[in-house]
Amino acid sequence: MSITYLEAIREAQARALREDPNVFIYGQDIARFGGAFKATKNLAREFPGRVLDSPISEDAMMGLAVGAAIEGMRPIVEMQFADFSSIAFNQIVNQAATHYWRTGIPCPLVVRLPSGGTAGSGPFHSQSMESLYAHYPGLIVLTPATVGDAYWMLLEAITLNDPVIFCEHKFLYYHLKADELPDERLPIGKARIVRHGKHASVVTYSAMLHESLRAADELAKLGYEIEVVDLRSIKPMDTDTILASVARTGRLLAVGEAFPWGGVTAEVVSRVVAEGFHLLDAPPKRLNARDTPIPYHPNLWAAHRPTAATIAEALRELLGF
Amino acid sequence: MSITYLEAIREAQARALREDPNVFIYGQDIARFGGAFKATKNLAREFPGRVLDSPISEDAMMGLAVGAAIEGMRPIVEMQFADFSSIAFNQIVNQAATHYWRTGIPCPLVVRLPSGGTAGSGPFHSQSMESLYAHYPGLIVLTPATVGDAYWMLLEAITLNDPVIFCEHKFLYYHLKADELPDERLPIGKARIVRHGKHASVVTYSAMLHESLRAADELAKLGYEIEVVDLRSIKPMDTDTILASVARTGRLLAVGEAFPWGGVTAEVVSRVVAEGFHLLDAPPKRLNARDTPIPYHPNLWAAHRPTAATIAEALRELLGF
Amino acid sequence: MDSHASLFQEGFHWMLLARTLEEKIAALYHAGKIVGGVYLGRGQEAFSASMALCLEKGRDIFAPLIRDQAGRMAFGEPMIDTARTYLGSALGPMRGRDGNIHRGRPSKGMPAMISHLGAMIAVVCGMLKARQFQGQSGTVGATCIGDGGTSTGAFHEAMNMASVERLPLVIAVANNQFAYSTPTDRQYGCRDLVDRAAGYGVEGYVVDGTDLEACLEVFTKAVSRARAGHGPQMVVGNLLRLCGHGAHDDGSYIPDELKATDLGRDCLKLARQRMLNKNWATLSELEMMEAEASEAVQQAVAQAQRDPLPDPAQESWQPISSTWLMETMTNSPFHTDSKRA
Amino acid sequence: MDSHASLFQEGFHWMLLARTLEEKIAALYHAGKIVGGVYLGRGQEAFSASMALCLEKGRDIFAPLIRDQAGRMAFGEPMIDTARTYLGSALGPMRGRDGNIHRGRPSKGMPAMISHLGAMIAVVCGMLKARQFQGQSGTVGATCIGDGGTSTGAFHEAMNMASVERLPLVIAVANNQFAYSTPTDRQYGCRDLVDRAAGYGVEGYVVDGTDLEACLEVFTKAVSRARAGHGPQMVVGNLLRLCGHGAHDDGSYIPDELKATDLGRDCLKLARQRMLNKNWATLSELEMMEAEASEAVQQAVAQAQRDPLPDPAQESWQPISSTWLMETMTNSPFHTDSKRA
Ligand SMILES: Cc1ncc(C[n+]2csc(CCOP(=O)(O)OP(=O)(O)O)c2C)c(N)n1
Ligand SMILES: Cc1ncc(C[n+]2csc(CCOP(=O)(O)OP(=O)(O)O)c2C)c(N)n1
Ligand SMILES: [Mg+2]
Ligand SMILES: [Mg+2]
Repeated sequence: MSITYLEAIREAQARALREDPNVFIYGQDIARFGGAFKATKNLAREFPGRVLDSPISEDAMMGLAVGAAIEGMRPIVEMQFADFSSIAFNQIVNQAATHYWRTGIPCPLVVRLPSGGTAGSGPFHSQSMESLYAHYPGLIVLTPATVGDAYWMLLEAITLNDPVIFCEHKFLYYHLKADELPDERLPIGKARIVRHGKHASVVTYSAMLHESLRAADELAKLGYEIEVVDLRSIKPMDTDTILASVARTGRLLAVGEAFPWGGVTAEVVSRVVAEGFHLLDAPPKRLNARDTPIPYHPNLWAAHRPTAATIAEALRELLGF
Repeated sequence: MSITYLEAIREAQARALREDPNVFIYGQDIARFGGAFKATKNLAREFPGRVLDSPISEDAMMGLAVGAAIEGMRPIVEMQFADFSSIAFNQIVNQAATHYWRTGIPCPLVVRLPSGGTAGSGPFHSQSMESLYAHYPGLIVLTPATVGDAYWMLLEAITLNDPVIFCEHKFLYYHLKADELPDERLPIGKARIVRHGKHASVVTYSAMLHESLRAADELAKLGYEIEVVDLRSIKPMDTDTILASVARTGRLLAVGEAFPWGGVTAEVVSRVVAEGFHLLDAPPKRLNARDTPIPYHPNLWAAHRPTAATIAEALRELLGF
Repeated sequence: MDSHASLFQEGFHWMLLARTLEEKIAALYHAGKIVGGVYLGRGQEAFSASMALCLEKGRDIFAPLIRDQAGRMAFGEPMIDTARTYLGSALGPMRGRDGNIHRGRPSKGMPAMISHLGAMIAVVCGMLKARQFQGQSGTVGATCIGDGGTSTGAFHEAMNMASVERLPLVIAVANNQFAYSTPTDRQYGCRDLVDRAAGYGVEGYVVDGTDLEACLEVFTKAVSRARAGHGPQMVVGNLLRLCGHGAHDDGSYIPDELKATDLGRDCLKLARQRMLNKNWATLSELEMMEAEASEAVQQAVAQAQRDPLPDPAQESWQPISSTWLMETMTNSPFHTDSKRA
Repeated sequence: MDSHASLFQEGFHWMLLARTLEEKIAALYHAGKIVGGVYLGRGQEAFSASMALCLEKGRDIFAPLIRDQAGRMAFGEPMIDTARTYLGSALGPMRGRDGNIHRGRPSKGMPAMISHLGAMIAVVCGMLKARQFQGQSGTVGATCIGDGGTSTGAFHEAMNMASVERLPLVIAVANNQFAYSTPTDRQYGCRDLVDRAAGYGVEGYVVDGTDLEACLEVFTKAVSRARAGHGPQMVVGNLLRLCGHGAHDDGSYIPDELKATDLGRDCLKLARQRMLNKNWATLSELEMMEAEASEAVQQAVAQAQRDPLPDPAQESWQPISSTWLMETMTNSPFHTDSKRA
């Protein structure tokens, strides 16, 4: 009885719908059809009237969610692809994100963003937009990398009294399976040491966690023990856990799938050098996707984002090869 | 015969309109009215039919500019405030920014963003959005801090065959004056050492340049010589000039007016530590605005963004007080 | 006196108060006592007050825009909220964090507008949707937009969504002939903005926005049809902005010929005359009302001016309500890297 | 044979070619030879081809959307462009950087769509505006949108802008009754999408999108009126998507009753029958055309399959055209911090 990352997201929504009458889901093709990725499969039938197909109007979808949230509901908005949240950008960063601070009234909602690259998806169905949303004040930005986190973090996100950007990774939807849902849950805001090591720390999140773990396997063959930290939540960011890891290893590689300018990896590096400069035995490094749109063809795509191979290469460099 | 930062922007546009028949300007209230800030004052009269009032449709304004650009025109789009470019976000990052890479056809346009805070402008008329645009591949992002740069960089931006996000600072519009337009011009992509020093480098841009210079004056009273680097262009970013400065001073403070998570200052710090780790005598620091929406009341606003006083305080810390 | 007359009188009352208050706000601005923008509803009071008067306070939703001082007051916003927000008082609804027309009390059914035009319509849709979920289906939600604001994608998406969801939304389109300086021929190409109603499948009305009686009539109808389940309603009011875009703008681009048309009539003067003609008030009663309005405005402003201003040292600088997550939210308090809470 | 007949025949020709090509593309997809999405225009060929046929190649602009294989071909896009883009060939117009329907040749008047629905309409407006500036006022720009795409703010802003600027824009609204799985009653609340035309002040037409003859007629009219300076034109075609949203989708949510209505007729079959009935072709001539179409498709696909694939090592990874700025653009080539060009 195994469960995929995608099923975990569905199950978390089912449970939230079951346990809290204020939860509803709004998005394109999510009702009878169950969503482009089937993340809401059967939910419309199980919870009639609470899983609604929206018009192709991302701006209004978000606006509606904000209005419902400030009236006591707990909306979940599914964007068909993260990339289309560019249309909802204004309502997210200027309406949802500012509401509590401006008025004192919380705005509890979750925007689910099917994020990240998969082969053949091209420039407009592959984006990782977490850094944009994290830049703006007022949003919590989550990036689950495991089946358990997909489930527990989504459940917790729905109970938070703040707007949450929930970045699901499309590549993990089907590729990531667990034997069962783990009972273990770490609260939002805590990073997880996924693999212990002593020669270098890789700080990463989402699909890049798995590439990084494979890179660590590679390095293990060369006798290096790489510590791998899963950020889980990029805002808030658990600086203490990152620093503790760097304190153990003295070396930092921050890895992300998003575009290279600014963003998560720059924030990680900047926090580490500000507070843990003396802990570092080598210059901290970043590895991101390339600075072009995300290519369609699998050949190009594989060379555009970091992979186990390029992460391993960056680690070898970091370790002084 | 002095000239303000705002007049320099107007003059650059006038010259571009004069010299290149393909230049036109599109934006709200920019024709007869001359724009909310008067950056296009009299241009509609001087260049009939080439300075056009648009409907309140930022998305379509940008779409129109892209279409005109790929047909050989050189549109300048004025957003009434940078903050409203959130509505044009999709057309900017997904249409304009990807066009050359996808099709091989350049997309030469300039989006003028009246950016940054002024007292009493509040959460939606004060934003600094440069980091968002710099995160996406395909855009050039300029942040002039001087009257000369406002003029020469805008002129050069209009001739570039790529989409340029031109972040003008509203506070500088009227507050910044030069006796005349300097002949000296540095090309886009180069940072400028505005003040030479040897104890610490402040790397900054736009309005924060002037706060930083005042902070450097403060520190000078204490006997410290602070070097101040004006990035001018945040993408591309002139890493070499930054590194050369840090090599001289051994200390880095990156200062920006935007929100603190990610963004320009994180990018500066990450570049410096990656390539100039050994140059640093102290942990590099960042100083940004606070992580809330930008407050309306001048009391709060002054405490939200960095000022000469807080920059000086950060410098004293950096210098080991 | 019949209910028709009393509604008119109430409308006049709020129009007068709004005009008086806004004149004071403008004076404060010109005296340098207000920082930032000042946006007045001069000429739009009848249209704005009518919409709000037709709503049920405590039950319905009203999302005002930049020229709805009269509607705000008619819906129950106390004058002191206006004064405090303009003056940046720490005691106002926005606590100095936001200013001028960017204010509201969502818990009283009045959301606080963001600047981006069109963005509030979908928020009202969501509030109405919430009421539906919560079984309070009789609630009506009203909001406003200008001629310029109808050009936004946000307007379109929200109108269409309201129609698909059959929400009891009433949208008041105040066509005041200008968006800032831009005349309507650079804003839209249709014959009349009401022609958009059919494109959304909503019921549309046109009204002379300078005529309080006509406005009350049309909004009474629109609100009751919305409440009765006939879906969204769009009311287009034709009028003229009798001032600049903001207090900083003299509006000199508004042609005199346009001012001389019926659009340019002052709704407050018209309503005052009607009060006299109908014998709903004597001249001295009107003068009394005017004096009372001035007095009330003076008091509110004086009170707001005595208020404490926001103190950055007291500010929590907390953008989210989940306090326990703040620790790791940013690495400040002093917004530099090195000092963490 | 009159021009009417020859236009019909030409339309049929492109419809047949498009259908044949797309069937091959779908087969390649199901055989695992195409990565990513495959979107077919099955059932929309008459509507799409008609619009493009009424344009002047080399002069006009045509911005196709996801179901415009027929229109693309009628406008002059060679079959090999389709095959190469789907197969990711390095020689195709998108060089493997973008795929499937995200292709175009802007220099031939055919922009390359981005995915975000509605976003291309304003781009066409801009292209037309450029032609106006350049003194080529006779150019017409045509583009398409689906029933779902009309709900986007981008659609609204661009339509309104086109009207304000009085641009010679022709927009074809293919109402195929579904947006992915979403039926029209969850998409819009108006009686008919053509009711939106008046709201923009543009001329509107409704046509049976399964009827090639009717489509040719309405687009002939719309294009000539646009060219003659009557401003934007909106043509709503009613039809049914005769396939899933993409090749991955079986479209099982489309009710059989709907398929049985006139909307569900196959425009290609109807046109073929008309060819026979009108004696514009004999059965054996039609079979010959069909065989030729298959042959042409086989050749294009075979050629594209022999093409080189994009090679990451040969890629410039250059997002801007200003090469001299690349050096400091990002700190890569290997997209890590430490190695710079
Ligand atoms: C999306 C967006 N773009 C631009 C602005 C700047 N702006 C504020 S008010 C205004 C004019 C509004 O005109 P209209 O909608 O007719 O309302 P009116 O001021 O006439 O009441 C503009 C352009 C804005 N607030 N939002
Ligand atoms: C702004 C935006 N949101 C969502 C999508 C995802 N999407 C792609 S096609 C589609 C359905 C489009 O329906 P319609 O416009 O009716 O065109 P059709 O597929 O029926 O031809 C959706 C939702 C998108 N491309 N753009
Ligand atoms: Mg107006
Ligand atoms: Mg459709």
